[in-house]
Amino acid sequence: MINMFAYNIPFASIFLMMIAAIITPLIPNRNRLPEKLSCLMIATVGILSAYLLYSLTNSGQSLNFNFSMGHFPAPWGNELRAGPLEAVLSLVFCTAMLLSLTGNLSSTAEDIAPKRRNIFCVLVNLLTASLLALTYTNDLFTAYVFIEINTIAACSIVAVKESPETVRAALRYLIMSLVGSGLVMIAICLLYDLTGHLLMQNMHNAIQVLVATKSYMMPLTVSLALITAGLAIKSALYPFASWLPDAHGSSTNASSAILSGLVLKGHIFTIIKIFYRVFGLDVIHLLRMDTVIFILGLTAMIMGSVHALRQKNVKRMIAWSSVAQVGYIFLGVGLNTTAGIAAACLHIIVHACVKPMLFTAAGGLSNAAGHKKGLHALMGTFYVNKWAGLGLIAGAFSMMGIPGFAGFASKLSLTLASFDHATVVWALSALAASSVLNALYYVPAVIVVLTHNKDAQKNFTAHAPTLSYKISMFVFLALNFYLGLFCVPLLRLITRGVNVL
Amino acid sequence: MNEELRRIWKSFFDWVMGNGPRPENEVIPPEPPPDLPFTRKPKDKYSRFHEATLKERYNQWLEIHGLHLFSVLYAGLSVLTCIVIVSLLLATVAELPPFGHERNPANNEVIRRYVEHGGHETGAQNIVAGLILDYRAFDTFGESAVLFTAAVSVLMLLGASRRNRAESELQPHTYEIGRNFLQRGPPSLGHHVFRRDDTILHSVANLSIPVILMMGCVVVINGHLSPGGGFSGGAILSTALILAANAYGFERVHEFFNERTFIISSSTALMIYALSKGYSFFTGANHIHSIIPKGTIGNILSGGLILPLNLCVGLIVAGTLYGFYALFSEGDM
Amino acid sequence: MMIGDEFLTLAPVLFPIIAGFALFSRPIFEDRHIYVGVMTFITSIITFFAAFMTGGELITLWRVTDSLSIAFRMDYPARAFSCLVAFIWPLVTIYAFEYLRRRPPIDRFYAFFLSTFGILIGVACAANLLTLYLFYELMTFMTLPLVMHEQKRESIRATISYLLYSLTGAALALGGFFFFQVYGVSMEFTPGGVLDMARISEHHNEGMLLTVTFFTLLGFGAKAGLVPLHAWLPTAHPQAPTPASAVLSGLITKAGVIAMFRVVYYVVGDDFLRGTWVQTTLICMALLTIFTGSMMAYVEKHLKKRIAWSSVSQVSYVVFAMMLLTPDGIRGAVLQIAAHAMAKSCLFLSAGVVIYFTLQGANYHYADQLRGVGKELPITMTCFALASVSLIGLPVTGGFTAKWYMAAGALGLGNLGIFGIIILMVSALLTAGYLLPIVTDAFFPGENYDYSSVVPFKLPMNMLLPLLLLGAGAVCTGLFAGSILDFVSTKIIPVLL
Amino acid sequence: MLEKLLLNHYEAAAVILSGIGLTNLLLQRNLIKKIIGLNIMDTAVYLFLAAKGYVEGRAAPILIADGSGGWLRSSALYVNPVPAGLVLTGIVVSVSVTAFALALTLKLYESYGTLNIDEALMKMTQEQEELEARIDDAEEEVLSS
Repeated sequence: MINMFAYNIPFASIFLMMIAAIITPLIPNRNRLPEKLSCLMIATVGILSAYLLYSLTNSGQSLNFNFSMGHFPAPWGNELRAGPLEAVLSLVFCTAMLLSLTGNLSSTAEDIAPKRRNIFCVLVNLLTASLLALTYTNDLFTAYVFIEINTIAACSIVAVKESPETVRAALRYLIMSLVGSGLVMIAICLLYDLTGHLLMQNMHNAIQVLVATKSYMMPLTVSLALITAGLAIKSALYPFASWLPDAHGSSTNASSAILSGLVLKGHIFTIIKIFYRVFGLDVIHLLRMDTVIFILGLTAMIMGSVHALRQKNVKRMIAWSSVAQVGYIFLGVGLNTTAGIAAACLHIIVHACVKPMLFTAAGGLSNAAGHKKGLHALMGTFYVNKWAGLGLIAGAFSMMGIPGFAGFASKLSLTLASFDHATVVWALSALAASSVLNALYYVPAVIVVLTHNKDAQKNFTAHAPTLSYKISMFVFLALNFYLGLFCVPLLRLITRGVNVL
Repeated sequence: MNEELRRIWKSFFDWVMGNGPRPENEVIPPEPPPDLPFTRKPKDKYSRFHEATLKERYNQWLEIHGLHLFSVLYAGLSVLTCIVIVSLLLATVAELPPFGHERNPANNEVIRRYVEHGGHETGAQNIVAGLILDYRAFDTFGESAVLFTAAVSVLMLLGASRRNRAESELQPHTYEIGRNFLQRGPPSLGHHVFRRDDTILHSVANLSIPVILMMGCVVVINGHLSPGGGFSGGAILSTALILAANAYGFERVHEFFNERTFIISSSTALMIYALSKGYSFFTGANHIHSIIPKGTIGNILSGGLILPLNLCVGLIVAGTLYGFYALFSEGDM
Repeated sequence: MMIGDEFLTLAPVLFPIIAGFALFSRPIFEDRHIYVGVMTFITSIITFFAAFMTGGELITLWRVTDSLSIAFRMDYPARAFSCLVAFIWPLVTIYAFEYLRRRPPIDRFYAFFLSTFGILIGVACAANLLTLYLFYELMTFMTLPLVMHEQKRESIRATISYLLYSLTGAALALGGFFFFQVYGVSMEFTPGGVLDMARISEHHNEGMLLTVTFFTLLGFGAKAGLVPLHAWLPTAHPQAPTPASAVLSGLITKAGVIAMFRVVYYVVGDDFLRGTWVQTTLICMALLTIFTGSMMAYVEKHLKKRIAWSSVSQVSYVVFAMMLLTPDGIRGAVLQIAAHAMAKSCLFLSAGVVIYFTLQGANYHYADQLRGVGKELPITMTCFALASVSLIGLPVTGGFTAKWYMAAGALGLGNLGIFGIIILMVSALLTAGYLLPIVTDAFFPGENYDYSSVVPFKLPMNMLLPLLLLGAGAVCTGLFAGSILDFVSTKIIPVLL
Repeated sequence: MLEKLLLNHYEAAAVILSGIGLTNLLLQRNLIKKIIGLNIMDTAVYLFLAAKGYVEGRAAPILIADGSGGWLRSSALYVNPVPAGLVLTGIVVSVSVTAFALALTLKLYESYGTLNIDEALMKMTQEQEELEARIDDAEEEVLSS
């Protein structure tokens, strides 16, 4: 049995982040106190999650537990649920969030007016809290509420950098997200009407009964389709991803890193939970949603990269590449097997570590080039900010799937998972095509960064990267290689986590 | 025959590629200098005489008709999407459990416990209040947090920035796009003009504000006994503040309720909410007996934490709604 | 022994990579040439040591999962190829010192050039498909900066097309890798193949696996310039600075062949392929490439492009010989690899001298401008002639012996073999047709040539030496073909067939 | 089907209402109207939930005194309280996002002087092109020097 301290960690982590968010407006906005508080809290929660993970894996056979919020047991009160997968994800989310914040401290200071900085911290804390809640929650309606917090906070941290471009991007993001939330809400209402429950486990049981008796199949299908569509809009699955490049490409670097690396993942993990815990893989297969997701994933992998190829702005390019990477994750989900979902989760983790690194690196490079974001303006910036250059190169290699880098690990597990599936040839060809396309836009970027150019270098603002930047970049690089070289224990852990999900 | 075909094809090909007859005095541009890698190719400054190629013609056509075509297409597609979704949903609704039937799946053991034991388990006469503030309090906590998030975001967008546009501390590189408009200054927003001599408004406000405040307090305090509660009561309270602002001017309201007070009051209220609910979540999950008494159903001092929570929520909602109004109409609090 | 096998196997791979990237950090030596030269020679010596002294054990650098690891093994094919690389690379490096003196940025060039050396050895002695794939990809990325050294728009365009083709090939190979991972008993290269035949026949997957093998070979064939994926080669090789083109054509195309060789003999197994449509199709494609390459070289006027097209044709000889799946075929393939590597490097370096020498004045980029160059650059053009003779396959040279064995191997193949021999003959004629006129024009410019304008040019020693050695090497592969054949017959063939 | 629709007429109305809202959201180019569409959609959800909570012949879920100091607790007396809670949450969420969306719209209006999202986009592209032209000029200077 797990010890009492670890037992309270899921609740404590959400709560700590919430309290941090609430208290931040009250503390004085100077000496970077709000930022320090946020970083401290996120680090604390990260350590707590690590401890939770440690005690879960060492607790014998009971890998997961439920935590009832209040004095009333499951179907009456709210509930949290923690297992190895949730613990790993919250650890990764906290780490990536912390590194995105610390790595971009200087660009945050340049982009965001001092008066807004404590509000930025409030929003970051709220985002973290909502991500943690989405990870741990066992209740569909709680998930909806925290999805809303997530949406508003995410749109705000796009708009926190004051420029008309970001306002427009945030507005577009908000409207798309709200359509998504509307669909999710309708679907939850339908499901509640059909099952009479809001708790995932009870819903699952009720749905099994419904499917066994073949009653209410049509509403069930529609509600599944609606909830998937709603969350797919929020997680930028390809045909619904038009908002993403604007939002991620125009906001400040820390926001882009957080949004691309983490916010999308929260919604994707919610989809995984709904598929796995609410409906069950058999029902998903019966209702044909796996095929739809699979095809959309394939399309996203190709089209995201094709769009990325046409970008001239480095941040927009990386943002479109996120669309492609989300496609990989959905491919894993669409395989509809435990191995596929484990591979998808591994890719969530990999992408959550690599994409913030890429955004941080791109931010560093464009800072070095005098705040220009065009690809051609970055020529030779490697020699000004070598840490950022290294980050870009490692990130690019990882996205291309070169062995030894993080991306290869998840690509390998995705492929091996797809061998159990009838459509292995499609999956393999899409993976191959997408890798080639990835390389076609990342390699030129790397080459440009490495190209000497005397004329352009005159305009560079040659300030060395700050210590916090170097440290975060170092940790990012270390994480990248760790995931690339030691992914097996992690994958095993994730598979165990998925099995008890 | 074959020759003829080839000739036609040749002329068609030339037409498409723009290789038409050239004038005598054509100037062939010199070779451009070698470019740096990956730079954008500068636009061709030497215009070469030729017929417009197919691609150029397509682009021209698109420039003239594109937007219109796009909007028509977009509108058609959206209407189609909506029709599909609505018909799908209608079909779904027809299949749903019948309206108002007591044996619907939703009327299950969960509801039975809420109704049958809700009274003594939460101490609240109003089952909905007991449900949202005790059984499913985590959702409601999240809900208050949504409100808080929105308030903070709106404050960020409209509060500090509009006041301080002139002394913007941002560096010029922050926005490459849209700078022109910012430099030109925003178009006039038609700010609300306050008239001090509106006797009717003054008298009505004098008369009704105490009543509204009283009403709001009653709704908040009786939240666990009767319909209402923090959210609705808070909304009523905020109307009193809005009326006061309209009647006496925002300055008068700002004397006792400004941005600082707003932030402090909502943060504190939310903090009290969080801590008290945190206490009950913690004790509940760890099977520790809570020391908070439930009271007798129907009394004003009953329902455990529901009354203080309603007060907190009322404070947050009242402040936030007034804040929205003030920010939108004046750009200030 | 004082130095362990681990060190000797890993050092030639890792040492040049580290040494190369050290060039990026800070000036270690003020004179980059000395640093690069010393490092290259050290690597060469280590490589020779590794080739002759190690026992050929499996050296695992990193274990990724239970079945996947980064591992190296100095087996006999790896030794042979490493020795070839270690012989040619320092020569080209010396040549580059002079050639690149006025073509900056040399730091970047040498950094990647040195790293490519290590990676090429890595490709040769990779012990499993993952390592091979990793080094194959790295080779693509490391050679990109070499191709786009001049940073002109054309070279960038050539680089991008090189990247596109190589990556498409690598992606195909990666697909194959996944299949072999699932259907193989282990991933380690084993003579005779690693496929789990029981499992394949149980699932009736022979057809699919043959298709997969075909696409994998096609993918690796992209580097070797095999027909559907060959188009990058004649654009990319001429764009690179001459030393880079020399190794690209001479050695890096061979890396693609090595990869194909590993797949055919060590992963899939020759028994699985013998007599199948895969073998037939690949032979046909190789023949098609041989013919197309020669033909295109014949009509091409640009000198470096002509040599590059010739590479397309000549490397496919190796593919053809290898796909015969007979001992004679392997003998021919090995000989052709050695002979062509020497001859092609020599050709490119000579062409580079012509371009270098006439850089100030007229642009001698085209084959028909070379009239009388032999009078000004006698030694260079002699080396050019020697290399040409080897490529054409006149007796005594390495090319002749190689083609002899190829023909002998092809005879066993029936009608297709006869057809192959005919193509080989035609191609040899075409080769003579596009190389010999250059030589004759250079030495015998005709009657109306103005002999008074001839100013014999004294070639710097560090350009002359590589030329002479490589020209001699091209001939010597023929003269000492016997010892090479002995090595192949005793060490490689018994293991494989 | 029609009979069933008539039986579930509240839900049907809610669905049609949400369709109207969605159409407004997608079709309107004016941001304020878009946000109104969004609110109509939300309202439709509340109507739907309210209809789902209703049970024929039962009272609101406020405990009724039984006259002898106790409370009537039979579950057959009261309607389902859960949808009421959900609607409450929905309203709060809707208020929040509406306020936030309006604030963003106001900012957009300040920047571009229009509430039409297409016009804003057009102005933005115009500026983008100007910017790119500036970059091109700068590049040409670099090249020509």
